[in-house]
Amino acid sequence: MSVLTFGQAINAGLRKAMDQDPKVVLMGEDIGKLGGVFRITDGLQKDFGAHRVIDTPLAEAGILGTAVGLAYRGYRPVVEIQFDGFVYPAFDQIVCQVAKLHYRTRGAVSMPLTIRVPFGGGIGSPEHHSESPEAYFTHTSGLRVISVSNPQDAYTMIQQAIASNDPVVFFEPKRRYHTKGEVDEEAELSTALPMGRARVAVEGTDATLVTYGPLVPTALDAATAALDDGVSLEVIDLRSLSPLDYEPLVASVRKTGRLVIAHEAAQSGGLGAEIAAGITERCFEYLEAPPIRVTGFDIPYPPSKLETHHLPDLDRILDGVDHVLGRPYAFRAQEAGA
Amino acid sequence: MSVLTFGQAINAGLRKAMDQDPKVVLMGEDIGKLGGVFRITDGLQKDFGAHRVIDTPLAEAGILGTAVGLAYRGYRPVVEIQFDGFVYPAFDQIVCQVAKLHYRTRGAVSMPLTIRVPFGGGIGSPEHHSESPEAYFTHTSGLRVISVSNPQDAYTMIQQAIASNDPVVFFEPKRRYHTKGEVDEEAELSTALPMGRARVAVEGTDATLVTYGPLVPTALDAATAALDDGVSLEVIDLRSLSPLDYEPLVASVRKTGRLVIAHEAAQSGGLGAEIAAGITERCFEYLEAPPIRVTGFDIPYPPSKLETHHLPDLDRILDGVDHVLGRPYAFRAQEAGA
Amino acid sequence: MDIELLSLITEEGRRVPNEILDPWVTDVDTGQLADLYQDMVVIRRIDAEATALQRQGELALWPPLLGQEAAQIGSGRALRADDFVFSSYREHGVAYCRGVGLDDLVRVWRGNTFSGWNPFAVNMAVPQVIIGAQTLHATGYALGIQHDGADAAAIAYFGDGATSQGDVNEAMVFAASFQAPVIFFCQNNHWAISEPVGLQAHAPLAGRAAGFGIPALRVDGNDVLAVLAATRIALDRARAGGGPSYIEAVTYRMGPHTTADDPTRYRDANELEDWAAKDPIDRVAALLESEGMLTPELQAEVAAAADAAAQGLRAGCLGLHDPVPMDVFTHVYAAPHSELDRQRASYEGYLASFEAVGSEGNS
Amino acid sequence: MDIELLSLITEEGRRVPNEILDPWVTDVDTGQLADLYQDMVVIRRIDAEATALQRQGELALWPPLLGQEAAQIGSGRALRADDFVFSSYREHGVAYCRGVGLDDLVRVWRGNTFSGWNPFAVNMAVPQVIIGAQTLHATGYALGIQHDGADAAAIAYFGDGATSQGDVNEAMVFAASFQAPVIFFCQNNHWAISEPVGLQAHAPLAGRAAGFGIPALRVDGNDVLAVLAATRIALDRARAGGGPSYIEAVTYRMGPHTTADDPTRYRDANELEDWAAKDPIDRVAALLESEGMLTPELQAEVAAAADAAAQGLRAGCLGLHDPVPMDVFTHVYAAPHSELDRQRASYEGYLASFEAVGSEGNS
Ligand SMILES: Cc1ncc(C[n+]2csc(CCOP(=O)(O)OP(=O)(O)O)c2C)c(N)n1
Ligand SMILES: Cc1ncc(C[n+]2csc(CCOP(=O)(O)OP(=O)(O)O)c2C)c(N)n1
Ligand SMILES: [Mg+2]
Ligand SMILES: [Mg+2]
Repeated sequence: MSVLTFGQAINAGLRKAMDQDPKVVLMGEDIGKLGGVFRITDGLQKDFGAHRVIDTPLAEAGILGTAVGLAYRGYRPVVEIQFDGFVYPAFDQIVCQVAKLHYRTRGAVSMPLTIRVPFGGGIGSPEHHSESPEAYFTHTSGLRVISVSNPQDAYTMIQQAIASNDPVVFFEPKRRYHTKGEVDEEAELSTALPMGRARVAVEGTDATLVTYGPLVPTALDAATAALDDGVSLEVIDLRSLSPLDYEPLVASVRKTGRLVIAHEAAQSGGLGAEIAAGITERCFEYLEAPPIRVTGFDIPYPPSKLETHHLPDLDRILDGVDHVLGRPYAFRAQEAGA
Repeated sequence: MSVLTFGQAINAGLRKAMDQDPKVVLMGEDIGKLGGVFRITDGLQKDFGAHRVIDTPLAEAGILGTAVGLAYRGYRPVVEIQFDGFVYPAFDQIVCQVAKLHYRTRGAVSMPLTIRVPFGGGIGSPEHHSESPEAYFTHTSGLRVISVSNPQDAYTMIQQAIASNDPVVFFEPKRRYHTKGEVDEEAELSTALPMGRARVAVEGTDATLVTYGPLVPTALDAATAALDDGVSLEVIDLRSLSPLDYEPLVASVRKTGRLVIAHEAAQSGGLGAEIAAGITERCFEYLEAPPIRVTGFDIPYPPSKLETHHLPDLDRILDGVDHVLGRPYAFRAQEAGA
Repeated sequence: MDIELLSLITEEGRRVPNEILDPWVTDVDTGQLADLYQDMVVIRRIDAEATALQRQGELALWPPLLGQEAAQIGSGRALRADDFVFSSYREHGVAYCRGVGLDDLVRVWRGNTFSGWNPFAVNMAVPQVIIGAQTLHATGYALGIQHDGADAAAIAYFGDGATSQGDVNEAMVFAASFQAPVIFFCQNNHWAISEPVGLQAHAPLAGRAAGFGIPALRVDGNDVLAVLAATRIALDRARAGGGPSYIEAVTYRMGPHTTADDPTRYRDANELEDWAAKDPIDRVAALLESEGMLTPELQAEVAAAADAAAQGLRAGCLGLHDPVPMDVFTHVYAAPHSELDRQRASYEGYLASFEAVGSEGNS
Repeated sequence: MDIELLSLITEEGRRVPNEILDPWVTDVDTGQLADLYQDMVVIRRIDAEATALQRQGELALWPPLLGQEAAQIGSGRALRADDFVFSSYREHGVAYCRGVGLDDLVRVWRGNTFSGWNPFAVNMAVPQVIIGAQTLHATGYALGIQHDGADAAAIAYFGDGATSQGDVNEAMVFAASFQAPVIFFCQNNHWAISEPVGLQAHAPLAGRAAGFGIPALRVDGNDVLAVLAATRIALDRARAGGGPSYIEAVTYRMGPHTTADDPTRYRDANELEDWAAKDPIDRVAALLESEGMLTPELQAEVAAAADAAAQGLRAGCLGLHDPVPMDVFTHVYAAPHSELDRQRASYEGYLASFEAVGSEGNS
């Protein structure tokens, strides 16, 4: 066990994947000497050479398109998109090529790309630096989509993503890069929870709170706060956004009868809609209340001084829990009373 | 009243908008002399000149990006994307610029663009020619999204879209371009149903069937078929995909207690998820069964010989109705029995 | 920017010297020229047969190459088996050179599949519909070749219209930056559907390359020998570590954009006539004739090959099996995907329910 | 491709003749040169003050222009009020020339808003963060100018890194195709964050333009007079219906990419020293000096202006009002939007509920 930051854990996972498979190459802007603007690839170019840690020209379609060509040649490119908001120039290559080539060629061509995207808000950045574009990708057939929430998963799942023969969009909650946690660097990858599976992070009985990536720590805090108020929340960390792992979700909602979904992305058409719809289909008779979504608003990401008014925080999540429990403002009354 | 095909109706609407406002300019590939690959802009360059009906170089980001600049200069560009599958190279300009500039500039800059996208399948086309990308846009704050289903709406709503000071992505169901219908070309635009409103196309009492664009005619057929079997379907044509017009939807589901949503796009993260979630939130106590989605599968659009196995058709929609009514295969038994 | 148009065979079929190209085709004797002639005749016949199949409803669509035979055969025949081709949708001639089967040529256009062949069997990717996207794939593949220390090359085919796309320009940036062994082969057939090349560019397309630091040649694309030579030059540069090259083959799309297109709506009959006089096959025939090689035997042989190809294509096309319904779910992912599996199972049940209910109803 | 680097003032501050540029600055006397000098000193001071404000936590981020004063002031001062600027995030000097207020310069970087100013008040779009996107906007705006029959021009500022983006290349295609009155002004400051310009291109960036059919000039970007002249040439061409132009201003980013960046991780101190010797302000000072113009009065005046600007900036920055919470919902759409209105109302209720409950609790 070592204690690593989130960022270090991804770095270590990348290093291990590169050690084990010479076909793994990293590509991106500023990932070489600089080690990326978040330093996630720190030291890797020095150790593996500029052939395997490739600083590319400043063009995202170019990065993804050449990664497709490298995959045709048998490589496993790991692409870094510098910030979430810069993935869109590459959208065409991702949606029309990366996602479809395996299907299009009836399995002859594999696209084992990993597309790393530091995402989400909360770091006081300028515009286009705090986006949560995951729903664009979860709606894209042919992709797998992951979002990690802690150093251990970051370490393990980046390796699983690279090992996957399917393309994986790998969302890293950038505001958690400095979070520390224990990481077992020795454990066999084969013994880890598979990449497509969700995890029950906290068990509980009164309501189910499901989220992923940056809001998982917030959800854990919410569970603690709720417990103080006598409410037992079950927290599920989705980990895989496509496919969704309904098994633990369904089990949980059948138990609690109540569901709160939280994400930073805009509500309309966000992942929360799919989960609410999917759970309603699967657990209709068990639901005591409609699933509630606590999400970013249907606005472009706001200026940083206003971002706390867009991002779901502890209070808004507890408010959602209140509502799904049919006792609006109970938590707040408690706070105020205290 | 004139009888026009769907395509002719859009052409007539474009012509009227251009007649009334000299700032309206059309841009796209092959829209000039050729009149577009679907002939929607037929004759317009001849009548309005190459300055107002602009054949552009072959680059979709270029088209959208220059349209943004024209909007800065006070123009109202109407962009044609040749086929749904070719909108992705322009995705960055649409998502990061078109959708955000009004917000970014605190209202100083308007983006009154109309982005026309012939969309959907069913015409036996090669790959990338049958996509249903609407959910990417309905999840994008700052855009309005429309899908028309009949010549009258096509005629009216293309004018409303052009008149809108917000950017509108205007989805035209290409397999319905040759459908004929009555169009009142004289009616005042101001008296028409506003662009953001849905319409109850058929009234009914047993279940609500909501859809948009290419599947509206199929839904109407389904209502007829269901009625033969004693089932009264209420069919709602959404017309506006963003925002969704919940008023008639909620009224309908409170009446019927049952909801079927149909679209061609992949199910996961499709518009059906948002509608199912939104209706469950609003009508939970009225629902007799979970909303059911009859949609394309989570696959890249398949080769044309297989497209009938991907596209929701009359049978699959009736199957959905069966399920939401809790009587699986009832329609089929009837057919078989007949 | 004035860029010379290089050629070796004039419109009239005269062999003319060219100091840049000549050294690269010294090995091409009249026998080999006859082979190139045959290739062009055969692929034109295949193209015509496919067009006919479309007219007869056997193909959903076909993008004819009529007029571009020299550009495609000249370049296609210059390639080695271990080179890798990334083409657009019109390069049937190149596919033919790669050894793609006749039925495989039309599989996609019949609507059966999106993939006519296994790319690795012939080292040619499946045709690209998204204009320009394949140029980046070729560049990436070339990067891989470079990393592997191999001496193969990648070649990207694209049209005059494609030169406007960001992807194509980014491909040149990446290729130049990494000195990747890739050839940008632009068939300037003068039209992008209804848009004349002058709408994309007022200057010769070959001129784009220099600014990116990529050497370019502009050749008569209806001159099979000139195209062969230019491609060999570029390949040699790639193999020697000299990085990318750009070739503009100036040719003409004599047919419609696809069988769904009606070019009379947007272009002059005169233009077509002018280009008919520059036909790529006629001029080689004339050259062979002048060298006494266009014997009745050769003509019979070529005609027989073309007939056989046409028959093979038709038989292959008609013999294609329709895909089965459950194919829609196959190969979306390389590994199981829980949501898709659920949808597959549900649809399987749905299809089965018809049979079940049907047999009930019949009983 | 060899492209001459044009200049009028040497690194040492000597005025040298140049037959291309000279005719365009005959009107610039030493008085005007002193004005340009003052502009550069002032903007450098503004830049330093903003950097300080960031260090003090008053700004979230700041992208310094240090070293690029001549490129920005020289071009910015060439523009007319009815020209329209589309810039990236680093063109504070250009914004200053456009008359943007000091508080407005930092509004965005304090995190208060995404828009420092009303674009139509100063005919300058809000800074663009998406690399290269603004070049297309400038081209479209220029198309609009052309349609209007006006004689204004649009100018797009972008960096060396941006030249790799598809958008920038597509902008050149569109501009050339329509002969739009737009200027592509590339500040080649040698770095794109940690990537040296050599990674984007092995050849001079100005060389890109010719292939698109766009005339280009490559000027010493640290020579304010040369930049002024080059921009005037391009503007004159635009106004006369001569279409687009491309200017590469060769300069150097002497500071970090932004205040969040640490350039010592990726670049040599030597390089910085070499460029310090080419400082754009020093050389004008030397020239003024040699002409006897750098009087104590002038120096005092310039220093006072710089001080005033710095104070104004600081006061303006600290005086900015924080946005109010409900601003997050404002101006997403020009007309009401039912779903957003619902969310706004709900959040309003949510915020109010704290007060309600809070006052309850307190009562
Ligand atoms: C991204 C994209 N935009 C538009 C189209 C529609 N389209 C198909 S072919 C074509 C013209 C291509 O012209 P060119 O590159 O010259 O190739 P050619 O057809 O002449 O071989 C267009 C616009 C497309 N396939 N992809
Ligand atoms: C599409 C996009 N990709 C990546 C980035 C991240 N990024 C911001 S500035 C920058 C470097 C830009 O370099 P250059 O164009 O030379 O301009 P400079 O910063 O030197 O003025 C990068 C990569 C971005 N803002 N937009
Ligand atoms: Mg062409
Ligand atoms: Mg730079």
